[in-house]
Amino acid sequence: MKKISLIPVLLVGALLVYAAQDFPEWGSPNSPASQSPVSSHFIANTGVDTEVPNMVTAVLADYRGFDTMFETVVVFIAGMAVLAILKNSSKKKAGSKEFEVDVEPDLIVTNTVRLLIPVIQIFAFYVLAHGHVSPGGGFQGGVVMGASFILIALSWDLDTALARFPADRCTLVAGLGIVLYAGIGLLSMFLGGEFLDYAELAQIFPVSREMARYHAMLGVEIGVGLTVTAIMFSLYANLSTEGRLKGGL
Amino acid sequence: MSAPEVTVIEDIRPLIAFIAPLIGVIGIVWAGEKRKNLRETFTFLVATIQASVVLSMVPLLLSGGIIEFKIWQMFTHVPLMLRVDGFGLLFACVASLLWIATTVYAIGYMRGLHEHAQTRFYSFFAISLSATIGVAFSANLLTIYFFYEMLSVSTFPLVTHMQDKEARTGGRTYLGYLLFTSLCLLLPALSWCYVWLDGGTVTMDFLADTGKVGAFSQTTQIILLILFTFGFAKAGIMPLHSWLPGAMVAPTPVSALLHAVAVVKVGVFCVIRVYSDIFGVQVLQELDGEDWMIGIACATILISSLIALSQDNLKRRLAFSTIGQLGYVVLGATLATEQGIGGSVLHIAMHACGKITLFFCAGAIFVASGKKYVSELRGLGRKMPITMGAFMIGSLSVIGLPPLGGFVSKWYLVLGALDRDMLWVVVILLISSLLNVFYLLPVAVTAFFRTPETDSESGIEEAPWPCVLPLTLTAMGCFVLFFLTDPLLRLVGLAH
Amino acid sequence: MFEEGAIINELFIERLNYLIYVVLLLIGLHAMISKNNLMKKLIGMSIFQTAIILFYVSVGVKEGASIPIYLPEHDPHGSHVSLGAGNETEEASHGPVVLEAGLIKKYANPLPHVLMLTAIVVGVATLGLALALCQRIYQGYGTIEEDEILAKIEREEMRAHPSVAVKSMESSKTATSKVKKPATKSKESSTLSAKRAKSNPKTKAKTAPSTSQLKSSRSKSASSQPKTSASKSSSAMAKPATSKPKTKAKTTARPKSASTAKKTAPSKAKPRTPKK
Amino acid sequence: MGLELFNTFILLLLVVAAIVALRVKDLLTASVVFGVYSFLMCLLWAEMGAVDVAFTEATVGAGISTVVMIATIFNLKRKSSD
Amino acid sequence: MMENAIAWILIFPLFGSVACAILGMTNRKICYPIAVLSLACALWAGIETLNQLIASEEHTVAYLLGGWTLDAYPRGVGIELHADILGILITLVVLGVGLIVSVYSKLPVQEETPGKEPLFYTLFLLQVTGLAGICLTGDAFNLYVLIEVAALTGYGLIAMGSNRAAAATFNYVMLGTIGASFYLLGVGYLYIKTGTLNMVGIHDVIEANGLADSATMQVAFVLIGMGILIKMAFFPFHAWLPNAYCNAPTATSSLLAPLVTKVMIYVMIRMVLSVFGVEFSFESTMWTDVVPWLVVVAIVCAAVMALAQREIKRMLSYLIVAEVGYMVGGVWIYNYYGFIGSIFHVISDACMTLCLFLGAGLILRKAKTTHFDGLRGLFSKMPLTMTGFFIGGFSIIGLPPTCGFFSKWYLITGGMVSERWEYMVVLMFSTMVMVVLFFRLIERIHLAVTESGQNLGHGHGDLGLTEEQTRFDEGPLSMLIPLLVSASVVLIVGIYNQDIVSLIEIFLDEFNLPRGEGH
Repeated sequence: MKKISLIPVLLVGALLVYAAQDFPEWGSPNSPASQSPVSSHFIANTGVDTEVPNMVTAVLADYRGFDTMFETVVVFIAGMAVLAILKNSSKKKAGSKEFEVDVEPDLIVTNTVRLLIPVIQIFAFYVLAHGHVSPGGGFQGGVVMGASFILIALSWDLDTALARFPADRCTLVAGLGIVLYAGIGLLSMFLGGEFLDYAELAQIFPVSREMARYHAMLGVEIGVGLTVTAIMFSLYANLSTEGRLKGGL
Repeated sequence: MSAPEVTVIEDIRPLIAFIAPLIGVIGIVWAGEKRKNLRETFTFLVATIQASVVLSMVPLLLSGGIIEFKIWQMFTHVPLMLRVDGFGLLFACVASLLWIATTVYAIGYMRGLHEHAQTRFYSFFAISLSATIGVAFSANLLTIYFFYEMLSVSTFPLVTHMQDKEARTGGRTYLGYLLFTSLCLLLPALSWCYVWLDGGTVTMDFLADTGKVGAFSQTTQIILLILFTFGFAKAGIMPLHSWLPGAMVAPTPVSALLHAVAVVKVGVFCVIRVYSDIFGVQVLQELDGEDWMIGIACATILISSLIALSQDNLKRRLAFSTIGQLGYVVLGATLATEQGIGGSVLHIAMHACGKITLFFCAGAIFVASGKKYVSELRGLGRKMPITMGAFMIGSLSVIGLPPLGGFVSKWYLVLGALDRDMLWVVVILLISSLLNVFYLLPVAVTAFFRTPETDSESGIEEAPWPCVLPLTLTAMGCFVLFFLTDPLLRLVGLAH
Repeated sequence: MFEEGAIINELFIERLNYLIYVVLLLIGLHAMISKNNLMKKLIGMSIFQTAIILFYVSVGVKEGASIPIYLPEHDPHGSHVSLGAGNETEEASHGPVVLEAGLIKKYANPLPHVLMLTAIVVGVATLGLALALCQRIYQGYGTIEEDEILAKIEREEMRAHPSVAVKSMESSKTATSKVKKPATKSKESSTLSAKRAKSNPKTKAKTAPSTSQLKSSRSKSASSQPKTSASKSSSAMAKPATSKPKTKAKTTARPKSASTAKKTAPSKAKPRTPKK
Repeated sequence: MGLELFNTFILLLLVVAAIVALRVKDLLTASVVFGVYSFLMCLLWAEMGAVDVAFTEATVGAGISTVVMIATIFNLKRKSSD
Repeated sequence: MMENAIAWILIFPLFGSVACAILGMTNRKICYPIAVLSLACALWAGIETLNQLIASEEHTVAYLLGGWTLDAYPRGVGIELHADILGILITLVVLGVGLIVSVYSKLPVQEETPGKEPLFYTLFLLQVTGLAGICLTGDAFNLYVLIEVAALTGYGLIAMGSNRAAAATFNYVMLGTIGASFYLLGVGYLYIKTGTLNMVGIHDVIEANGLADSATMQVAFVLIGMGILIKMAFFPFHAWLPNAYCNAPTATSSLLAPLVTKVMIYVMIRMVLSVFGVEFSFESTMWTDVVPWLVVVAIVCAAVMALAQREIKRMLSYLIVAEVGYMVGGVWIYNYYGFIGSIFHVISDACMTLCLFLGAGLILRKAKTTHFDGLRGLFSKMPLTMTGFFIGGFSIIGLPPTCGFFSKWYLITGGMVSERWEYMVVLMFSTMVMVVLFFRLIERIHLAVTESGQNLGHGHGDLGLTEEQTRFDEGPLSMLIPLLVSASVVLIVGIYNQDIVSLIEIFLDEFNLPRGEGH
């Protein structure tokens, strides 16, 4: 089996290497990818179109906002699917693990984490909100936020974390995130533009069309953040307990 | 056969003739097993309606018109279209008239034997009849293919009516042969025509100028000829004939109508259609491959007759006789002369009338005495004179003695052979007629002139009247057709 | 050290990313195809995906370009003071301007980065889902080794549809629906034990502890003992019956195997049935 | 050249990490090594100027997926046949 | 509002799914109406779009999301929903199938996956969203994201079933990820050469810079092709499909089986025609000579394997693999009729596969098994179901007037035009195999023949069935009606094929495909 499987793998490899000869100059500014009107438009006009210094954020949330919406949907799907797969699938009671960890939450750990959590969460907000001018954005912020809850679960236990962020609320928040994202797009559609055409929001907010895009992006990123936070945590919560949401690591 | 300059009339009557049975099915199913009489009334009613509609078109055709009705634009360039020309109408008349007879007969037969699932039987019977009419009236190759397949599928439940092992085997062979040929031989031939005929502007219409195929290379033409001839396997040409004896497991009315009249005749009908309206007489005569076709037809005739000799089961014997007679029809078509084609067209009608009589008799005998084998029939003639008399007439007609219908068609076949000055064909025709005598007459003879060795079956008398009446009528039909020859020929458009 | 030899330079500096991404991709792909452990397959999958991401990012690299975030002098808001919206004076002083062609070279191409953000997300989503699948499979079959799972599935299959037995039953003329039931059971159990007999010893050794983990870990030893013995016995008895599957000759050997099956079936049905 | 050396170094480390992650028999180790792999990847991308991608990989690849993997392995067998 | 109809196609099910997820937590009953309603609205929007499309003179609707209009911005800056007739036709198929299945799914979901209705319908709607999006998007990378949306939902939906479903799904995840990643890689290769992701843009650049002979483009073509073939379960890569589909819950398999492979066929046609272009795909590569032979192998193997199956759903799964071979072949024999055949077969095959799987679901529900043993004499028990089922079967065989006949007709004609005899022969072969398959079923179901090929009855209506077996006992209406609707759709698509084909011809006329000397 191993030997046979090597053949197609090597074929693919040969194919790719063969193609690599034909690639443009490494990192040259004149490669088609770098020279294409699309990429140069992003670099040259992002500021004018959206007033967002971080091109990546602008392209992510505005130029290619449709991608990002479905990216969020993918995360949402992952959460839902994991629920669907694991929900009341295991009949056996908790605590039949190969290696059992039923130690009391350690004092030092818990206190450190107690100090750490607020910092992490504030940092998450910072990453989310500051994504316009610095690396980061909704997704990264969301993951950090989710990680903070996972940290709670790790240092105390899952029930403590779930007390702060119940499983149902995960689904709710995740859904709301998507609703927020798609809702902004829908709103701009009701205002006469295409779907996700944030500039139209300038009609109801006292800002220029560019700043409308700027702020709509923030809203969109918040939506992404909500979904990601919720799903990341519920992923952990379900996976660590085979969907029983009890016991766990 | 249908000359282009005739007057064409738009009329819905062909559609009615086609649709009527389908509507009848609803009534039949609705009546169901509970209201037997109502159900059979429906069947009879539909049959009569169909026949009357078909007959009502005869005068128009005799006055040299053609009826068209376009059902649906189904393909690019090729509509699903019905057209009534003389040839089709003749076939339609035969089928629909004999359906009435069969209905009456079936009532007697099915009730006499207390068959099961009679509702299913009558429904699919009606469907297959509507498909038959569809074939008779279809105006182009695709339409004909359409109804051809409809017939194949709708007769399957009739063949497997008994639902026992034998019936299943019969059904398997039946569908195996028919679907294989139609899907694997016919379809490519059709799509070939669809693509290449008329340089792509596809008119596979029968009315359009014939002989388009002449544009192809000889090999292509021969391939097409083979594909078409064997594609319509319902015609029972020799290598692909064995579905027919297999299908004899069906109840006798089915064998009678479908496998002596409708199905097999649909096969030869299609063959004649293709030969005369797609290939065209001239092309066919120039085609050197078609001598082989004539040979195959002759071989079919002789071999099947020989096999029929050896059969003791009456229905199987009749089945092989049918194959032989189909051979006549195909032979006439392959001869590709006016006379020959005329002869085969006539033979469809004549043989239908004669052969259905024989089948009716076989069924009647089975109903009355439960006998299936020729050797058992001794002295039956005294018990059921009418049946056996009708059997005698039918066999004489099939053999082809004047003043019976069978004679006329064979006569025209001989004329056609002489036009192509193929004496050997004539010889073969005569030999086969002789063989017919050998395998048909003994049946009646044993029935009448042999005394039963035991007097055990004293209780046997004539079958119930619904069985006897139709076969008497069809037997008379054999006489009538002999005198109707001229109008029939006029109908087909070969009057001289 | 790379001055001499343009080819070396070419291959090992400029193309190195492309080579390495191919290598990583192949490692991942090979793991996905050939690894037996599902978790290993998943790790391979992640490596596979990150390799592709590496490729995209390498495409986006531009010599001597900075990260795709405007430097303060090109920042639409100049300094970050006026995040509040359209203050005319601010805008007028240094409003956003379209970068001229020369400056475009100064920034890396943002598009691949954006695409890869999405790709990473898709990757983690797939990973999470697949992990859930692993757990589900483990619950069902007590193992995440592919070959063992397949063996167990085949066994289930034999339980579900002992069609071979039914066929041979009907072909024997004395077929009535009453006799059918024991016959099928015998067939299933015999094929079962045949499977066990055929399955290589390694698998058998593995499955015993792994299935036992489904139940509470205390009764592990207790449960694994009788099962193996039962299976051994049944396999021994069923050998003649299952020597030639799918042949009618077997019908003769039925009664014996049937009786044995009835005896062995209850004893080993309990520990064997997978947890739903 | 310095950057390129760094680049080369990390690339080679990546291959090593990948192979190790797939070779070790202990799944827990494997997933931890996979976290290392992700982090190297994140370094590499940061060096290539893809800061956002690097950030994401750091949070997701090195962070969440490792944690989730471990959480899963906690419910499965630790040993792997290959 | 109507100028945004094309966007509504995706928005309705998207919001519907989120609504299912959120509202379903409080009230489980509400998910079913939400799903049906949102899909109905989406279907209506789709029909509206089709009308706009036919009304417009160039027969395309380019919808620039985010307002990055073509006049003000270079193409490919924003993401574009690019609907031409092909796309919208397949979209309508997706939505229609989704609607029918959603109606059908009420009881199966309640019974097979109790307590998971909200999750099911969430994933269900997102699946439809993803598939419809695949048909509508005009952006190569967005296509990848949508493929993943469809794939992930598919994994979830399948794995909701039994443990075996989970095991099968894992296989599916592996192959699906490989396929999607190959596609992604191919798009990367396209991007490295063309610098854009917009399909039209890519095509323009290929045309302008004459990239046909560049190695990168060739490899990109191979990678994308390979990825798509894996996703569509083309023969050597079909391993994931049968297990996944016949272990999945009824409603899931009824949704996925008709759609997923067909949509990937659509992607292949889209790539070949719109992205790479006819010249690149067919003339500058040797694939035109190679692929038909692969197709021959694929169809033969799939048909033979289908013949070996003793279980309806599994048999149907292998039939799907064979049908995939049909469609791929229809594309790669490279002529006008072949393309008509493939595109029309995508539509008709979706209809008939739906019909068959709905029927199989009903059988499973009544007979408690889809194994051939359990089918004896089911006809007398559930005649309507069986009629619907066999209409689908006749369509697969290709008997007129079912839609299957017409698609097969065009495929055969295509093979005839480009004189691909091997393809025609193999079509005939698989046709006969399907005749065997379905009439074998008819014998079981109608003539009550047992596995060993004999029936215990003694003719004359005695089928050796117990009274309980022959009692008329149809499935629930909420499942029966969708089946009958789909069966009638099979017939209607067949009868009205002329209109659909003329639409397809409008689409194909802009590519100059060979039509054979006759034309």
